[in-house]
Amino acid sequence: MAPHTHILLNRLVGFLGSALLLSSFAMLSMRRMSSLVRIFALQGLLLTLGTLSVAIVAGEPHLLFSALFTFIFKVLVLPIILFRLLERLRIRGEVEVLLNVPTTMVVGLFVVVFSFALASPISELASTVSRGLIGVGLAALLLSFLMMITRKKAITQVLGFLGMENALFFSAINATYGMPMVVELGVAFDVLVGTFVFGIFFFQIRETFESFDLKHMDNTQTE
Amino acid sequence: MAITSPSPAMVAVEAFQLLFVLLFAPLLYGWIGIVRAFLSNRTPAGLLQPWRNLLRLFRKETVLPEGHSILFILVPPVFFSVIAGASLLVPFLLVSPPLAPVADAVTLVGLFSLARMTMALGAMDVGTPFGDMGARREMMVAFLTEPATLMILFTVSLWSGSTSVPSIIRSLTDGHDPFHPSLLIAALAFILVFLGENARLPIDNPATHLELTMIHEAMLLEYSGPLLALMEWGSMQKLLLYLLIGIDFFAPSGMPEDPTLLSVLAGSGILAGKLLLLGSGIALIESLFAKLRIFRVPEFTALAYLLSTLGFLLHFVLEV
Amino acid sequence: MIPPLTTPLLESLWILAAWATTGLAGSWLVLRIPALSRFLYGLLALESLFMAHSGFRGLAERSDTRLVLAGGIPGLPFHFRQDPLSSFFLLLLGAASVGTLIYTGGFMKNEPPRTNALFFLRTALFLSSMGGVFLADDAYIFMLSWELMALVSFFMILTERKREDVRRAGYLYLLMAHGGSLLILFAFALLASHGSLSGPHSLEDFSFFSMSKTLLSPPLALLVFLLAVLGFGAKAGILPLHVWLPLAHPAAPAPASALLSGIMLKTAVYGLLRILFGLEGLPQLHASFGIGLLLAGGVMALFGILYALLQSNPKSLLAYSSIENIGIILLGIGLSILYLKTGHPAAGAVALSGALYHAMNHAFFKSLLFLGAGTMVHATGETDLNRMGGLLHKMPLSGLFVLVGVFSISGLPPTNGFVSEWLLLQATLQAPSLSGTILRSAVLFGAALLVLSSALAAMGFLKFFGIGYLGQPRSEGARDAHECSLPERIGMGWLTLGTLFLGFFPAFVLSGIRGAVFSLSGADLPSFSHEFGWTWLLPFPPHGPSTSPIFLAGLLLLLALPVFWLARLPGRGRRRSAPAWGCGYPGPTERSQASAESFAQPIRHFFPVFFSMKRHIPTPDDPDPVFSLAVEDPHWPLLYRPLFRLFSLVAESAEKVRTGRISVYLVYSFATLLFLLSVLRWR
Amino acid sequence: MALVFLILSPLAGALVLAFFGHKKVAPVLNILFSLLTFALSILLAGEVYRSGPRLALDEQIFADGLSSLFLVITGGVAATTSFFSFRYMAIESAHGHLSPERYRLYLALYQVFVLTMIVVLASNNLGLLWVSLEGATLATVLLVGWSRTPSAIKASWKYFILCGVGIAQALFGTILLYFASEKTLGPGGTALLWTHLAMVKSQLEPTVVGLAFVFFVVGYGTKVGLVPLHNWLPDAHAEGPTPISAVLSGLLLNVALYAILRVKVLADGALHSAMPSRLLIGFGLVSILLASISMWKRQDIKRLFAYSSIEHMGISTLAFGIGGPLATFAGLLHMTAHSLVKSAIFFVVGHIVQTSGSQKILSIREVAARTPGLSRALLAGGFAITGLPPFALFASEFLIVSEAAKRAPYTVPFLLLALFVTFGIVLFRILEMNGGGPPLETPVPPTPPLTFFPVWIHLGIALVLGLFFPTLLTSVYQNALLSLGAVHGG
Repeated sequence: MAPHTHILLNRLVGFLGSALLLSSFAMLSMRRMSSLVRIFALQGLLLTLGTLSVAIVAGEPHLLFSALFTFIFKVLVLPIILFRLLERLRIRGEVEVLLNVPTTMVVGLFVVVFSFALASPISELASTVSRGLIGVGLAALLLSFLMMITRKKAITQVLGFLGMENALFFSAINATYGMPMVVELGVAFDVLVGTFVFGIFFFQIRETFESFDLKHMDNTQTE
Repeated sequence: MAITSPSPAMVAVEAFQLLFVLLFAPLLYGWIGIVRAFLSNRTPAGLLQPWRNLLRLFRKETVLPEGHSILFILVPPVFFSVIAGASLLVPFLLVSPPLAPVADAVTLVGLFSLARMTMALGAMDVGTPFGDMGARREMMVAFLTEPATLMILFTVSLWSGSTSVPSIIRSLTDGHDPFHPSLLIAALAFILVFLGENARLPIDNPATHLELTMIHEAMLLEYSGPLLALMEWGSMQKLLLYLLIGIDFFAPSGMPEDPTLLSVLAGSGILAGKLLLLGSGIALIESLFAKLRIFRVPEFTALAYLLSTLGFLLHFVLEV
Repeated sequence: MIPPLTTPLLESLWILAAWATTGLAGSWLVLRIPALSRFLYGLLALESLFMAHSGFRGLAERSDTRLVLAGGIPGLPFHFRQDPLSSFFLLLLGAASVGTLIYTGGFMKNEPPRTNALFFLRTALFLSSMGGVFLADDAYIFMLSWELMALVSFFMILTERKREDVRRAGYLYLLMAHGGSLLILFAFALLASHGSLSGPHSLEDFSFFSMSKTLLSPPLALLVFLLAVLGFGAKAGILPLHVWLPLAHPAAPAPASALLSGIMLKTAVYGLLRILFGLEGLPQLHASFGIGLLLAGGVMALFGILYALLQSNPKSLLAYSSIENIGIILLGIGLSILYLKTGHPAAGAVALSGALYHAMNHAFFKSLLFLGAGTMVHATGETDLNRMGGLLHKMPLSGLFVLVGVFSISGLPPTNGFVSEWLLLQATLQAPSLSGTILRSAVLFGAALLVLSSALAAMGFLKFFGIGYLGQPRSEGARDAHECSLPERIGMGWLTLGTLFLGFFPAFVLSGIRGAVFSLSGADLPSFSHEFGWTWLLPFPPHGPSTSPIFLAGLLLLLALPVFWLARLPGRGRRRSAPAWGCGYPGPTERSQASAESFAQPIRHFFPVFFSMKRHIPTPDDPDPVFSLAVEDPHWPLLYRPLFRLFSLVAESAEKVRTGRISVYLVYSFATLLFLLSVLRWR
Repeated sequence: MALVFLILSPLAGALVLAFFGHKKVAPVLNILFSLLTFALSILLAGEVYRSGPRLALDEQIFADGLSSLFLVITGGVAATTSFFSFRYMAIESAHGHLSPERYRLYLALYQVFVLTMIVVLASNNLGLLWVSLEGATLATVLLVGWSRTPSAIKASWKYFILCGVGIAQALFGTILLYFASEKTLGPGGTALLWTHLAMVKSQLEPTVVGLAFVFFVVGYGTKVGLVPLHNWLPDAHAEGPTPISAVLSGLLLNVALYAILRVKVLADGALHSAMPSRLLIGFGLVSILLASISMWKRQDIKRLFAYSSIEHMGISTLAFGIGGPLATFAGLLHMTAHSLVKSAIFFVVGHIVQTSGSQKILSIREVAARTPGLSRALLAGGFAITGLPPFALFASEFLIVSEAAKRAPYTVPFLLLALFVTFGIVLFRILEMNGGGPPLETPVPPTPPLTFFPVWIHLGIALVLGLFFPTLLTSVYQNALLSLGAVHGG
């Protein structure tokens, strides 16, 4: 492969990384439920593209499978399931937050700075094309974490959780060209089962509390 | 130091010592009575009056209170013999009587507590309010006078490092500077203890039968006849023994070291003089002070206890 | 096939096993054939006798043997050792428990078989675990036996577990005991971790042998000392850790109290001696430790006896008196440390022997008195002295036994209590040989407290005997009292004989103690060498005077015989009975007798600082005038309740962590992660 | 070969029960499969004992001293729990709380849960380990929410989210570790294999491994229940059916701590610093203290013992943090004993809750009079769990305190304080439940024989381990210490 293509692709990977980070921020600030799911799908797409480019740059054939798998799973299956859930459970309207959006954004900014600072010594060690993206992965991970903290509804927490999974996947791809196949499959399987369990949960929660507000899920009585 | 096989001379000395205490104790009582009567311008009943009382009691029949137990009858003889036993141990005729190895001051104090405990048990046997009250008050006095006595003993035994009365006497007469502040304070404490332990005046009135104030007499209230005589006689001996111990500790000079007849006789003379003097002193104190309220008694005995401890402490601070 | 019992250690170990097996098999038997119980208790007593023999043999031979048995944790098998100190305490355990065991056979016979069987099992295991404590030679088996002992005794206290107060008492006891064990464990851990002189840390460091080679820095030595004192003190009832004692004893059945107070408290004394003298070692102790222990013991003695005087439950009275006696023992130990560390081995040895002697005495007379209290409670069905009275008429023999105990515990000559007190007083008298006013004053203060508390003890036990056994019955129960059963009398008789023996033949006892003292302190006791030496106490100061209880007893007897005759002679033996003088009232009733509280009244007035009192004096126009007085141990309002409030406060604030909100929990995780990462990155 | 069969057995069990779980024989099948798993784990341990670590399936799974030890514990406790579960669930269905369909799901999930734990313990691949540990969460989430009451659903949701998020951190740690190891071992299959990693651990990049270790500890630590990551634990224990509480507490926590142990070996090798140890000591200490204090306010008996689990996990963590052969051995022994004793306690508690109809301590009264057998077992369990001799927890705590005094003396006062507080609270509660109630109105039906069989088996083993530690077991633990790089007895 010619060096300039390499550099180009390298840039692409970098661009995708920033896009992912941006999408994480978007999820953190988004208020509408359906937009959240859309952004999640977008994130999946970014992830697929990122995987593809890394696969091409590094010439790792198994990453192609990963890319395909990511596409099917995170761009198609999961968003569809989520949309249907939203529909079936008649969830709509605004996402309720515990912490107001501007504050969350400021905290998120700090988190990003922190992650970059933390990852800087590691990035120098990376031999992959996508060095420096570990920080992005970490930042995305922590941003999703932050989202789970600040959101009130069960379903947004799930989205945060899945966002976390995305961030992890992104890190894995960029730091190491993906994990061994067994592991990736296993992780994917877990995510699948997890989603399934979420689904069960939603119905149980709906049945029991007739709402998805997390405040029902809190156990404030002293016992 | 131990008891070797008894020789006739030793037995004689001990027998004489016992006899001396037995006979002289009522006389001393009489003497105190005479001095008191003299001080209060009354006609004395005579030196032998206590003896006459005792003999009269011995002749009387014994009236036992209903509901008594065997303990009630056993107490007077036991009390009496404990005191008499103590009189064998206190050196007064000789610095080192034959039973000197047992003449340990701690043992002596122990014997006196034993006597007191016995008497109190006898008093409580029938369960009359007076007996109980007397026993209780007796213990109330004793719980401070007994430790005070021990502390006094300790103070005087600091020179010899031993509680053996002969060694104490020797260490005190042995060319030491006889005047020590600690000894003075101990002597003062001893006087207080003496008054408390022997039911003398500011604490208890030996002559009264006023029910609410009495201590010693309350304990004897149910006794009569020979049993009462034994109790009274024992108490008289106890008073004498306390004086003798006081002499041993604070004025031992003149006590003979070697058991020759002459020195013993001379020693007895000096001793008798000291006793008469002390008896007058007691009478004087008793004439000067009024009886304390019963609730003030612990304060009095506490003073004795504190003084004795102070004497002990002074020895360390000033004299070593 | 039993291997030959070549050493006392082997004999002791066999008896431990025998106790345990007898307990297991016996409880099964008792459950099926309840009538067997008194024989089985007899069997236990026989085994105790063998234990006493083993202890005696160990002292006589001055044997010091070790044995390692398989078991324990890997790398640390069970180490056992019987040296003179262990032998002494084994002798105490064996000899004193014989009486209690025989007694128990009679005491428990009317209980339901289940209770009886369980009590049998617990008693046997209790003995076995106490023996294990005395024989342990490594920290693990020691702690094992120690905690087992606590556990078994907890169940013994819980015999009447249906009663709320019993459960509370048991709980408090086990809590204190366990807290103490943890402190002891800490002390052991410190000793073991500084034990290896060379080479890496290994489990072998937990053997006492290796621990005795420790070199501690002075602060660590102090720490170990404090931990040991507090740890064992929790068991011994040292202030302020004594609060369980007066609750546990009234709750437990009398034989359990007797074992608990008579013997188990001594395991704490043993443990303290073992750690201080055996493991930490004399060179690492400091004279000031001795002062601390001396003063602590003195204050404890005074406090214990003051509160004993206040009690009207005979068992609470005895429990507080145990605090006093342990205080006296600690005082002796402190005194000995003080002397030994300032170069006065003889005085130190005498103080130590006084402490050990008192431990032995206390095992006998306190067991005896607790058993006596048990018969009082059994015979009358009452637990208040104010509802007893006149028991001597109904229970002459056991009353006599109790009287001996009363004289002994009051330290009156010629009993054993006097002997130990004599030894301790003689040791305090060596104060002038110390240099420095502080040391001397400390000893002086100790002596003052010692004599004061022993004088108060006489008062307390006069109350105990006078109100309980003398006077007239104060309740129906006391009127219908009956003499206790034969085994109970035999058991108490054994203890009485033991008490008298300890009083009359001190030289014999001291010859045994001599070995223990020597093995602990390296100092020897002075002794008589002449032929009548056995009748005497040791001479102290060396070549100085002494005393002889048996001689005194003989003398008193010699005098008393003619006096008895004198008492009967002149009145021609004429006797008659008349009503007692009742201050002019026609018939004195039992209600006019002194109450148990009246004894305490002057004491309360005299030592107000020790008591926190709530008194209600009715006003003149009170429709229901009742005088009431509640005295509380000041350690509750001043220490324990604030401590508990503090704990509750901490627990409350810990609850704030638990918001129940997932978001907050996620914040915790998030913050933890960020915190750790930043620490790692920018350390 | 036992290794592969060991994994196949619960897998087969899960499949069979997924299909036939509603049949009457299903509970018996559950027991049989559990016993089979147990037998295989013993067989495996024997193989490992005789001929060293075993590898299988392309090195993906393996068993050495450490994992075979935990496999045996897991197999054993899972087997006894299946006995207990048999009785417990029978009573539940007799009360009409359980339809056959739900029973089927329960049994299948039980086997899946066992399977995931066994895979965690037997996997050589750290990625696979993560996958199966996450699988264990998923398998138990539904079991925790079993009763479908609001509080149960809340608890399982909390469990799911907190553990999910936590374990995601561990995945990040795995990625970082892979990132570090790839440089030495090269990309591809071997870079996450523990056996390979352990060989090159000193060549791993320390900065990355350090970061990874923090993520691992926070991630798996959530699952262990280390404070302040523990908040899912009490709810999950309290709300799940008691057999599940027993295995959660007795096994899952162990398994998660096992994962941390594996990683710590690598971190120690790579970092050459005390950081990993300090981290564990810190977590351990905080957990011990907070858990012990929190026990005081607990009104729910299962919650009470859940906090006790946090405390004990803290103690074990502390022990591993202190390090060295003795403390590590003590930590392992503590985990073993805790598994046995805590699950036994949950067995007892399960029956108590069933007989008294409530989990609230205030409503559980007169246990001693109503059900003496339960009372005895509870008391024995309470003493065992609070570290009274002669139970094995005493031995391990003895060793931990001693080692702490040597290596980290500042921890000892806190440790002792916490032990004291825990003891006080547990004993207080047990005594409270034993009495204090109104007299009995209705007699409780006598407990059927063999009810206490699992309880006494567990307590009995814990007792023996405290008194006579068999030589055979000594070498088993020795092997485990070898795997951890801590040689015993040195």
